[in-house]
Amino acid sequence: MKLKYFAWVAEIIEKREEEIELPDHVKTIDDLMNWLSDKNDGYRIAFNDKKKIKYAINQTLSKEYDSISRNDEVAFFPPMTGG
Amino acid sequence: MKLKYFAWVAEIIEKREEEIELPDHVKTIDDLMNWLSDKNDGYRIAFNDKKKIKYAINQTLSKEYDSISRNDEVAFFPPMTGG
Amino acid sequence: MHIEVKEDDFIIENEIVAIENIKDPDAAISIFVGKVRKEKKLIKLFIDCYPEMAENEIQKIVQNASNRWKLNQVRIIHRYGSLDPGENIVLVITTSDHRGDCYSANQFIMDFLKSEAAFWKKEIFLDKTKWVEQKVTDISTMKDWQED
Amino acid sequence: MHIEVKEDDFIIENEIVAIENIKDPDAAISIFVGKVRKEKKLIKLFIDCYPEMAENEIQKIVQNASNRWKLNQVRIIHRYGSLDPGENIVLVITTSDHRGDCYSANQFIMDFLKSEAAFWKKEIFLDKTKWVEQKVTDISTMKDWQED
Repeated sequence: MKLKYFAWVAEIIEKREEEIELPDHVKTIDDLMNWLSDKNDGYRIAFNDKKKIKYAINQTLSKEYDSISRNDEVAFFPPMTGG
Repeated sequence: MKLKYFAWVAEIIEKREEEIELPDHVKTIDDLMNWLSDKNDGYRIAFNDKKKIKYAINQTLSKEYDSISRNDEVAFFPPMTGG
Repeated sequence: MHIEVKEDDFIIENEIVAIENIKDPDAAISIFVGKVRKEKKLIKLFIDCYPEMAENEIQKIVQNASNRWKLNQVRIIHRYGSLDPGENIVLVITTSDHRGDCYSANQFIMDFLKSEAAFWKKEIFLDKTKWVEQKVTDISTMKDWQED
Repeated sequence: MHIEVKEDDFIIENEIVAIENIKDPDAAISIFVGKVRKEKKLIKLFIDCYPEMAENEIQKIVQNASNRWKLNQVRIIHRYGSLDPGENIVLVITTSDHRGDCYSANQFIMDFLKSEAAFWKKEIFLDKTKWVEQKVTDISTMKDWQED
């Protein structure tokens, strides 16, 4: 599964993207954040405050308990500030 | 006194501007329109429908009974359609 | 405030440069361009104008807009004379720190320009000519602002 | 509809020409340009971007605007990367037969671009760097449209 990170999320995780092997028990965005948070402090800090983070599945803004699968591209980022 | 005409008013009167000697009894815009209307058909037709004509004294939109004097510049024109 | 009533065309980019030569660039710029409508059989648009009066009135309109919104720069060009379909007629540029102000002020200025500035349009078609009449909707749009 | 998410700068005049190469000039053109604020000690603005997602979202925003107003052409450019104070960030051009439509649609598009398109701004000052936070007012401005 392809993961992408933007803005301060990318800075804290120190990656802009990565490929992961999705474990069978990781079924939602929320599962994915918990699983990644166990890996190291970067993820844990990035995903700590759920109000400050947003996520997209295949370039579409998604919700915490939306299902994910191996072929999805999941992205994590703060609220948008364009324009 | 300097008179100016614009748009279809100028076309009907067949002048864009003229200098006139203001008679003593002509004291308001309304007097002026009546006095000019007596001169010829052009003025009479132009000033006939008071709803279709507007006037300015010294480049300021004015009212029918506003006073005028020899040194004023008076203009007659239809409602504006700029922009 | 910069107001021009003239026959010559304008180039938007040059007008923005002119604004920014006076003052540092602002964060929000709203621009309106009005053009001669491309219409079947329309050959020319002739715009008559009372330039001294038009400039006075536009100044008052801009003054009123500046009293209502926080504006940094206002630049207005209104052309007159004989124009081809597709040619520029009017340019209104408003700049501010926040986009809401420059959008509202721009629209306010255009609404008043339509009915309060000394310009008159004549459409020259293949088979007739016609002085454009003031639209009831233009008057009501303008009055809407006064009820705010 | 033409949407570009890119690093390069734009020239307004060229974008209008591009629109008019597709279709005859329209009578009313509303343009918004957003620039990097000139601010004390601000050295650069860095804009991060998820281009595929940004383009998708802008398409949806334009689609919503087209459902609400009668628009002829919409052209949007949003830049990303490292920008100097005073540089262009965003361009929104909306054209229509009547000015009310293109003004409202333009403002609607900008309001949604601010909070729904995948861009993130980082301000680089002389003495610190700071990711810009989403403004409460930007969210409420956007929600105002939904209550219409």
